[in-house]
Amino acid sequence: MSEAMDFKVIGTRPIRPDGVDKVTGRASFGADFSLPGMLEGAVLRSPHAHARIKSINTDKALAAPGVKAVVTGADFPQVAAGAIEGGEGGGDFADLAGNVIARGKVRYHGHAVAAVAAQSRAQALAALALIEVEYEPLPAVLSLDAALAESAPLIDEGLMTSGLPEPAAAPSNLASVIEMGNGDLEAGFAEAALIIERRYQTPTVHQGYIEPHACVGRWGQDDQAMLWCCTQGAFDVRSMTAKVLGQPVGSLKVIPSEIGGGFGGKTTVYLEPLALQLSKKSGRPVRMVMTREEVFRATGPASAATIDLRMGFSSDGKITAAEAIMAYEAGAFPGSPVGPGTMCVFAPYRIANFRIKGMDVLVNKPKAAAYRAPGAPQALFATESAMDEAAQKLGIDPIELRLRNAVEEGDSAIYGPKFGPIGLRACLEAAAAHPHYTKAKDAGVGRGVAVGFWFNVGLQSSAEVHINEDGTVTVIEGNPDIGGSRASMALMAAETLGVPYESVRVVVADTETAGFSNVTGGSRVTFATGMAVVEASKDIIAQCCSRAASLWSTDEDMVEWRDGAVHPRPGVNVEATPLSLKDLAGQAGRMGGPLLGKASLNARGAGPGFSVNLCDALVDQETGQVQVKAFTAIQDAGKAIHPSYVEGQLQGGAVQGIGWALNEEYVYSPDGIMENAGFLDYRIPVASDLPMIETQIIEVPNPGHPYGVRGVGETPIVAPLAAVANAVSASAGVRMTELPLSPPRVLEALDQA
Amino acid sequence: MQGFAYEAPSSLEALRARLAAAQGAGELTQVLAGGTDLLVQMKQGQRAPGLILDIKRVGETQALAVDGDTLVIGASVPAAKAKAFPLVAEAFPGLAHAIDLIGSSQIQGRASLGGNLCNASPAGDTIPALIANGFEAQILTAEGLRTLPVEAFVTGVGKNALAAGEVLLALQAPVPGPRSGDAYQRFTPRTEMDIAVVGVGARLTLDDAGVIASARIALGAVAPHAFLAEAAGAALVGTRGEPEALEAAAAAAMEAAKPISDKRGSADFRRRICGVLVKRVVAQALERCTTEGAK
Amino acid sequence: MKVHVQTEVNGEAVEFLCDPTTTLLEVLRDNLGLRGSKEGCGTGDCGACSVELDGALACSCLILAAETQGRSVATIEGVATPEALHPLQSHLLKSAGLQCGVCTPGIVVAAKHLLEQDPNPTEEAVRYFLAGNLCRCTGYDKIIRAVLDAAAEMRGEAA
Amino acid sequence: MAKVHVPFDLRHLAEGAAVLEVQGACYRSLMAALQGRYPALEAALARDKAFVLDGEIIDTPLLEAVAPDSEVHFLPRIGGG
Repeated sequence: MSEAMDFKVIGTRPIRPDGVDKVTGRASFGADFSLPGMLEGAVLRSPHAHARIKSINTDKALAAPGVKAVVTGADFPQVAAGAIEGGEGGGDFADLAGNVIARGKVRYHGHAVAAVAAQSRAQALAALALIEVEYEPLPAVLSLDAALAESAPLIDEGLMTSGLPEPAAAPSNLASVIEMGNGDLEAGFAEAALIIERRYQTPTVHQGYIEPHACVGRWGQDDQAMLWCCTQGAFDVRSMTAKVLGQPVGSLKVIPSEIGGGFGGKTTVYLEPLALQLSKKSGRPVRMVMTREEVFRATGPASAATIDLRMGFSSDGKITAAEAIMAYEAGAFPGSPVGPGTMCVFAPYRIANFRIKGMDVLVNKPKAAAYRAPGAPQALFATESAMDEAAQKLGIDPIELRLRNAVEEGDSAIYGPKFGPIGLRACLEAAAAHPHYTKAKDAGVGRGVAVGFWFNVGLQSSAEVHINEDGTVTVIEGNPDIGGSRASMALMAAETLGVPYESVRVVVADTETAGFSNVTGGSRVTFATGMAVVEASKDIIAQCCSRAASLWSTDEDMVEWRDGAVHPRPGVNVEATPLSLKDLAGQAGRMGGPLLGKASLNARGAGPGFSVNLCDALVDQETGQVQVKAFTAIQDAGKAIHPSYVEGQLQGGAVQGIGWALNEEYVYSPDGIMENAGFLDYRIPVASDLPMIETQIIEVPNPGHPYGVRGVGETPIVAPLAAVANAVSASAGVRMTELPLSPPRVLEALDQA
Repeated sequence: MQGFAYEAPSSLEALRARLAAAQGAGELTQVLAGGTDLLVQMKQGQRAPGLILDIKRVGETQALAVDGDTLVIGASVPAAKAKAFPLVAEAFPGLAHAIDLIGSSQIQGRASLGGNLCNASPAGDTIPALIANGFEAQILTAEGLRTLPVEAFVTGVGKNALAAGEVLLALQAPVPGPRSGDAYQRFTPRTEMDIAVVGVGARLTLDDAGVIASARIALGAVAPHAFLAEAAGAALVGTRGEPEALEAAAAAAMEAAKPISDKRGSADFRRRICGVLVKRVVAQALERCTTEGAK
Repeated sequence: MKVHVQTEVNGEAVEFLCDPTTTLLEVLRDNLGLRGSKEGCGTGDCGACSVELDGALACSCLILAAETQGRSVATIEGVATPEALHPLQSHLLKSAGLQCGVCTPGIVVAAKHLLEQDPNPTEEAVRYFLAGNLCRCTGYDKIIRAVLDAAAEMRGEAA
Repeated sequence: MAKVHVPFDLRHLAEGAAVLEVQGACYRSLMAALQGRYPALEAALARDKAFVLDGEIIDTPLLEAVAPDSEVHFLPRIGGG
């Protein structure tokens, strides 16, 4: 527990260990690896949003110049259904396999149908054009309403809704239903002086990482395989790829490259099984790199959602009842994050009477993947918009309204368990006192407030700490460093061991070198892998104490670790000078061998993260264009190990949220083809669109972590959607309930105001 | 990209000869200047030429000079260089702004005004500014040279008036006199890195009494190609740019606009924004007439 | 038919054979092993492949390798000296102006070009100049600060 | 006896009960006791839900001791980006 802890290096802002590699271009990302004799692979993708594959003929492609292998769905084993575990949240192995390469049916435009490996990319692309596929086009289902309609075409003819009180009678596009509730809903609404009832909608959006998916696969004649790839979790790539290929996990070695952004989108596999199967057939290593267009069309975006919300308030602003009916698009296979969405939707508040229903709905779009706090941004866009409207109608300051309902330590979350120490109230109070909130608004500007929430998770992590012979330290762990985590690991090791930060190097190792670790995701790495690094460092300390005690011919409980050295305990009468890590490392060979500490754990005690965002926005009343004039992100980090990278998470999440709110969306043609599959027309924010993003880190230590860490990576994207929408609504003078707040939509709303 | 041959002639004569030979041989030839549109189109399979003729080594296409009272901008001069040319920045601030809106800093390091014009995108940012400023296209033909006003050069979506074997060499326009100003604005959802939903260029000249003597308003992204909205200009001539005159010009422009609905905006939205921008652009050009003074 | 190209990369003479369809980015990465320039989009929209060609800032994914005959190319690999990082690189590290780091090479090349043109840019000028360098991790804030700090240091002011 | 909160959408498998008092000193005995009373509920919980003991999500329930006054919840599984 970190309260009143006196830190030496934690909380400082040193340069990250991998920094020089990354500013000089030396760091190796997914597409930066090659092997001798390597072939280039390419994927043939479905031109239809929904069609039956009647036949595939690859003869001409196989005979084309330079082509060494062609694979189709027929080259892959049937995979039995079974839940995918480990941080990605939802999903089934059979569906995963079906998404990697289509069998029998294509379920979305861009769905992989075949893949080719050739001596050059140009030859591979030319060969794709020679593959003959006969399709029987089927009507495409492109919206929640269409998918749930009575006579909707079935995307999966065998899909029976789960979670219903009685087994489903017939297949449908509704994959599952989740319900939660408590209290007496109608009595709660009867008490209400004000009821806000609206439908909120959010579009399909993409994580938009700058590095496209890429991998190199090599299959040996001994059935041992190697994969180099950019991923958030090498061990997950290993288990998923092994499953899709029907191979034992131990036959596959996955080397994670540096990763150029993921945000949840790189927690699953797309190319990896294809590259290995092509390698197996050709006997050559195969590299596969997606184009940006493929990234948009064929990897997992975040679910579009429709949320029907009803919230009742007493005249003094207490929530008397709340109801949410939430439908999320899963894409072409089940597994939207509607489950977490249902748990997040009212999580910041004390609500005695509520009912929540979540629906996971299939549509002919790419299978949704995790995107930063999966399910939460859509959910809290709805709730926080309603809270804003209620504050306005009740004449209560929006922060005050939230304070009157905010959950605190000891309260039961609406999804069940009791909260430990949490920072929602502290964030709200900081927001109310923040200069951004207290300063006067410029003319025409609207100001929005919103709360964000994410559970944060623990999961499995391993770490080793090696003490080199001169006392320098090497940390081995298995979580790809997506945003500076090597620096946090080094800081925690240095703090625990009492050595300088600079003497610690952190290695992100492959699946044959590092102990098992779940994905870099769920805001878990600094928390869980950090905990493993601290435990492994403590293992070193225990060994040092034991060795020193032996050397001093005393008992272990007569010595203690202090300031990076073993000392006799105060009052213990031993003739000894303290032994530093360096002293013990130098003599390790003569004292029981190398100093190697290790830890593996399934981390418990992840602390939920709350945030409050403030946004000032100006609407051009003639064009509907929105300018974000000021933005402040306040969040409880528990303890900020490296404050610069915590601020960076807050700022990056804020801007992704601003993009989601303002201009990002998948635009589909009536036949289900995405029309804006590129960075020109899928408009992520550019530098000139934004102001500086102010941050304020609140530190309510998490008792579940040795240094008080909570996860910080996901919560930042949750509040911006409503913060922006509330600001725009205020500036426009009309309530905006559908994202994105693109100029045509805002102008239309202005007309109706 | 589908295979092609690449050649970079280094003189006008060599260029003309190579074009003639290619035409004779029936080679599908594509001229390359900055390539920022062309390479994307070739990568996406929208163009598949057999021969790429890079004109950047032909000196005439790199010209950037004032010849008497004519500004000459070679067809392959990169945008970054053109916008930094002192006369462009001083006498054509609207055009300079339009050039500055072409893609990113990186794109401007390569993209040329000539390429932007030949590509003839309805949304190309410099085209309305060129039209408003009365630019002419100087075209290399098999026999010699010919010129064509820019508004006649663009003929459709991605279509221009070049005949087979012809190449755009340069763009030229008279240097404006006193009491004259231009402006260009476009509407995009983002501040940068976006395609115009509507683009409006204007060049106004006042008489001694401060009355608008001539007005050229050009519109982009509201028709198959950018065009001169003559009625919009006419609505301003003889006025001082009073609010009613701006309204009349905007109404005329909206009337002339024939936008389509696509992923970047509906026809109604485009027409409406067109009206808003015309008023804003004319007001800005008018201000430049009075504040920029004689050049 | 392959094209024979002689050019200069980061001050060193290089020659290579390539298909006319090959881009400069492909040659840098695959023929010359200079993989600091990244392909984020291949269409000039992200800036991760930024280089200078004869001193002009450009996306190497939109340059044919054949066009570089007799020219001079500068890439991220040529920015730091053996002794020291460029001030932009040091300030990006100091300000935590990178998270995943894949856009960073392009940002360094573009910002260096900007500061050589304009040693004292405003925040707005930096934001507009770098609008073609997409970053999805940082929200740009710390990148902009790093560029302004590097500019101050390069002007001899305390950053 | 530990208090087991039955998820809203599974209450029909427990005769509508919101909370069950269940005997069990560890996860396994608790689940065994549940199976004895409501086999369909136990199956659904084990298959689809995460185990939450006294407010904490437990990813490793198999070795988990349960105190007589413990509060047990079952939640949809949470992942993350």
